[in-house]
Amino acid sequence: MKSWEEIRQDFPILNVKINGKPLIYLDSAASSQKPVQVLQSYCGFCEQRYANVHRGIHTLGESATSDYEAARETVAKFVHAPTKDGLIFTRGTTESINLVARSYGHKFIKHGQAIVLTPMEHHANLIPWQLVAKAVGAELRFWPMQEDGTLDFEKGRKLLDNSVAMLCFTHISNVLGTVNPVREMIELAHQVGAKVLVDGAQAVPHMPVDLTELDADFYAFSGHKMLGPTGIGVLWGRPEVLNDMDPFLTGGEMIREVWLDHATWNEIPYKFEAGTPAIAEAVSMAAAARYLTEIGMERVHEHGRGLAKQAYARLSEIEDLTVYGPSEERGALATFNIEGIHPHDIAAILDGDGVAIRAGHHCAQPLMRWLGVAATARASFYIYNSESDIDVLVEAIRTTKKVLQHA
Amino acid sequence: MKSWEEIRQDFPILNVKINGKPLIYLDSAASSQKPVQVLQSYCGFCEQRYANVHRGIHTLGESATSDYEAARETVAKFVHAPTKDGLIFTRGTTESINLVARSYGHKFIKHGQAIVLTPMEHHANLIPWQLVAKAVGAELRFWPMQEDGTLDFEKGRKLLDNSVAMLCFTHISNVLGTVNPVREMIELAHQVGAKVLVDGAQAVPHMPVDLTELDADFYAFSGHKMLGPTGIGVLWGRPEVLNDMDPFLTGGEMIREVWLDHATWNEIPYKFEAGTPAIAEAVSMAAAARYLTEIGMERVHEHGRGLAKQAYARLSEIEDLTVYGPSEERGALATFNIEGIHPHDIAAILDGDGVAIRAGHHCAQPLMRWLGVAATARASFYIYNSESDIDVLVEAIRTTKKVLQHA
Amino acid sequence: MPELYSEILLDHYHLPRNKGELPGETLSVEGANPLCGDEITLHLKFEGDVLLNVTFTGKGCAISLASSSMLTEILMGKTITEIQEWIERFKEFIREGKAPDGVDLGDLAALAGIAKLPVRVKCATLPWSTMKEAISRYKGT
Amino acid sequence: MPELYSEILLDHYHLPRNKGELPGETLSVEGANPLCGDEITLHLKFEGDVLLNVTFTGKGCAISLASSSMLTEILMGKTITEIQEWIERFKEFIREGKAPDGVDLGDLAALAGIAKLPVRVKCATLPWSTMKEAISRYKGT
Ligand SMILES: Cc1ncc(COP(=O)(O)O)c(C=O)c1O
Ligand SMILES: Cc1ncc(COP(=O)(O)O)c(C=O)c1O
Repeated sequence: MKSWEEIRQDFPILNVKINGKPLIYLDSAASSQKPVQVLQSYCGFCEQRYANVHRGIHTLGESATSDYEAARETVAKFVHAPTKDGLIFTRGTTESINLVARSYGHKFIKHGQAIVLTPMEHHANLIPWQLVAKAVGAELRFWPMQEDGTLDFEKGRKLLDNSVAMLCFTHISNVLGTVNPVREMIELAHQVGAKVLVDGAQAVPHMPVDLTELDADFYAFSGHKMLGPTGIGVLWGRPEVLNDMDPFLTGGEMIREVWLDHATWNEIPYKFEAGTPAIAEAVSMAAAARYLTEIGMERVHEHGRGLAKQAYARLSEIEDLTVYGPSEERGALATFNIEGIHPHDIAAILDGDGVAIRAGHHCAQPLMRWLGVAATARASFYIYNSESDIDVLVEAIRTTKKVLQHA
Repeated sequence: MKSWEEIRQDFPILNVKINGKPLIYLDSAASSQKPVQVLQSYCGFCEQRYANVHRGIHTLGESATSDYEAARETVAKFVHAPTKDGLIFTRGTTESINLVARSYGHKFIKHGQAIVLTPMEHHANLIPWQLVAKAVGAELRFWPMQEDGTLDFEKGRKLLDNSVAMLCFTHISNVLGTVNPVREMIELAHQVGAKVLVDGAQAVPHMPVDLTELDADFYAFSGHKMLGPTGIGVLWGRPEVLNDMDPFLTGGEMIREVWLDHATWNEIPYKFEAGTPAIAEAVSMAAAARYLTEIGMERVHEHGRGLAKQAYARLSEIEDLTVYGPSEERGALATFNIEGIHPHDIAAILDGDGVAIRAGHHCAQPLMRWLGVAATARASFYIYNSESDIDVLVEAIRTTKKVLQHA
Repeated sequence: MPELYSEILLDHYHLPRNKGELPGETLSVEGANPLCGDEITLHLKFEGDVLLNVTFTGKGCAISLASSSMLTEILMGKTITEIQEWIERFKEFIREGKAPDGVDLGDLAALAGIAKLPVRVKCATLPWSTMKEAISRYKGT
Repeated sequence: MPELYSEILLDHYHLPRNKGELPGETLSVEGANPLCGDEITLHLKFEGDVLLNVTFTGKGCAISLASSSMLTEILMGKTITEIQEWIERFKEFIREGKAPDGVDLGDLAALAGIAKLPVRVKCATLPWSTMKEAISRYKGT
């Protein structure tokens, strides 16, 4: 079994010096770094097996096609998808959700129906639904939260009546770290006949996800947050539902027959993969899935949970510092503010010590308003982080306070 | 100045043996191979400067953002775009055209207006317009072709009346090799107040393209056909027009302010780049542009033209073989059929000799019908091909004929 | 020469068995593969449960034509149950790249390489899926 | 400590000049940077062409607050033409990362590092673009 120290050595970027200091990368919730195994998969594929997919009758066309389809299978297995036919490669979570909003939402959500969201959604799982609601005349409802940033089940349950067409929510909040009870929520939604989309961008990288058990109708995630490349992500959709949907982008590969004035569509998943896909990216996203599987997602989960718990505790001890979200059972991150200091200044001064955190609204402006702040600072963790990173973080925050807090 | 032989050595995949024979890759019109310089740019960026873009206040966030924005500038310069603000990174030509069809077409093309296309369009520049036409009640018109596969100007001119909202056509046909007179066509369209979209997927990799001079309103191309990575492409749009358009995908980065029930949009180009973009892909697409610039696009153009001309001549000499498209002034490819032999069999048997060509409808089924065939075989060339590749091709075709032609 | 284009395959391609119309046919069914442009029509003459005669017409690549030719040889004279068994056997064969245990595929064995060539699988399969369609139509009448 | 957080900058941050309301102001203009949550209001008192007094209120990061403080010191007592020159100078300075030839920027020079930090440029610029808006509103009245 690879030790955490050995795992760290797989990440070349950790050797980079920031302002003369070792890099402490605490921004994996925005995007993760990539191990050599993923980069080697990318280059190896391009150097030996590359061509366009699906139509090449030559050897490279066949090797590229079989690698691309094998990647689909690997990634489907990684999230225990009931079938790989429902696994569509997209650019990322954002495109995945937009696909559902357009191809399912515009077609099947009717005037007067409701779409239920939560106030902790990333903009990617909010704005597409605002536009669907506006276009079809549907209502947006928000499942209320409790003080600690978890969902209020009593109140939420009441929102779910027969007028609800769809429930869309994040598996793990990228700000609060809240882990939503996906299985229960899906069951409630299915009881009233609503379809469910889960934004898994922050979950798939950090915990075992079993789509067969969760029973979501749609599940979205990104490659770049799970050690994979940018430019690739996934929408998994229930095949029966995907079959009924209209295409999203149109062009090559998603067609069956084309005449000058009309066309017919290919079967799923190809119907939703118009044009040349992100071939090398899919192949190395699968390499990232294999890398994580080798470590073991249970172990990855344990590690992230441990760091998050410790960070929550250590940061909470600092005077004038508020940590947001639930104290127990949280995603691998800690979001906070320091009285009287703008988060941008925290991030900038921490950077002087080599510590990379994120500051801003984290693409969750409505949640910032709910928290009553303009912005927050967030430290997020992954497999290449260790407890000693939290030591450096805490020390650097103390320096920041000394420099910036008014006397 | 790098010799063609030195250039070949930049492409690791050319060392791969296919069925024991050296690879002769004649499928660059489907997708090009990638030089080490591009792969090194990809990995170097991921190993030293990677983070998510646009919001990071830490050093890596800043280096990634500045590399990504520098990539935008490099690619904009590569096609002499009047401004880089109009340069939107997409997944590829297909997404670029879909963006225009949805965000411009659905908003601005009105019932009773016409969209003019040509019969040589790739499905990517046909189906999106079929759907716009159907949705808004517009008419599709097709600019007729002459026998040799060039556009008939007399007839085309008559199609362009005041009811035309948009003219959409390919710069270079991926089947016929026809190079359309873009400048003249745009002028004609602008005279009747129509907007113009040019599909530059086959042009940008092979010839100097000057968007300032061409004066197109929209111009689309892909990274993977110009030595760059998959998962990245470009839509250039005239800023005034882009400003008036609705967003395409929605989510992070493309917003300005977000409330629970509505949102406002960021400025261009960000308004059209929702979610985490294909960051590393943009950076190495720029590396591909730099690589091509170093060789010199005039020289690249000359080389491709020379090979296409020679291929046309040599293939035409073969009995029972028909080459399609104009004999002069053609893109770097030759599409053909052999009497009585299915193109799939040609491709499969050529592969036995290490020669990779494409066979099928090339995502241009209506054009296949116009040619009166179900499919064609296509040899396409790029900077790593040489005249001796044509020798091998011709020889392999002779073998194919011997094996498959009926006595 | 790629392995796939074996002597047996080329023999069926150059000298197709049972090619042509079938006067007095019970029914004919067209199968098409629009992505390749292959179009194969099977002509069938049944007597009760037995396929007395089968021929094919159409155009396509060497793989689909040879596969059609082989199909006619194998299925000629078979009962519907036997034909259905053969269709399943063929599917498994194409998926696995080797004959199901204990089955002698005869000339069909020449198509073994197809399993590695996903793009060509549909060419080999075309006459067989057309046959499946034909059986269900015949049984429906 | 990052270079940007120089002593001069921190001095303006901790002891902002001209911070507070301005009784008898001619006009006040709010500038906001929604991505950061910075909100700065400039309060201005003009007499004809001359900016007699300027103060600021609001919240923001150290960069936007220090930049606001510096702005008030520099522009206090200047004519509209001079102010417009300073706005242009500031823009060039931020873009190039160094003072325009022959110009002494005083404390503003402490912001030179911003040019390398695209994400923070808007923080430094906020009070200056608010000033530009203020001038055009004042001239419009
Ligand atoms: C002329 C033309 N247009 C559009 C496309 C589609 O490009 P992509 O698949 O990269 O989206 C292609 C390439 O297949 C093409 O040749
Ligand atoms: C919860 C959540 N949803 C969606 C996204 C959007 O993902 P992407 O930018 O990869 O499309 C993110 C990441 O920023 C996220 O954290």
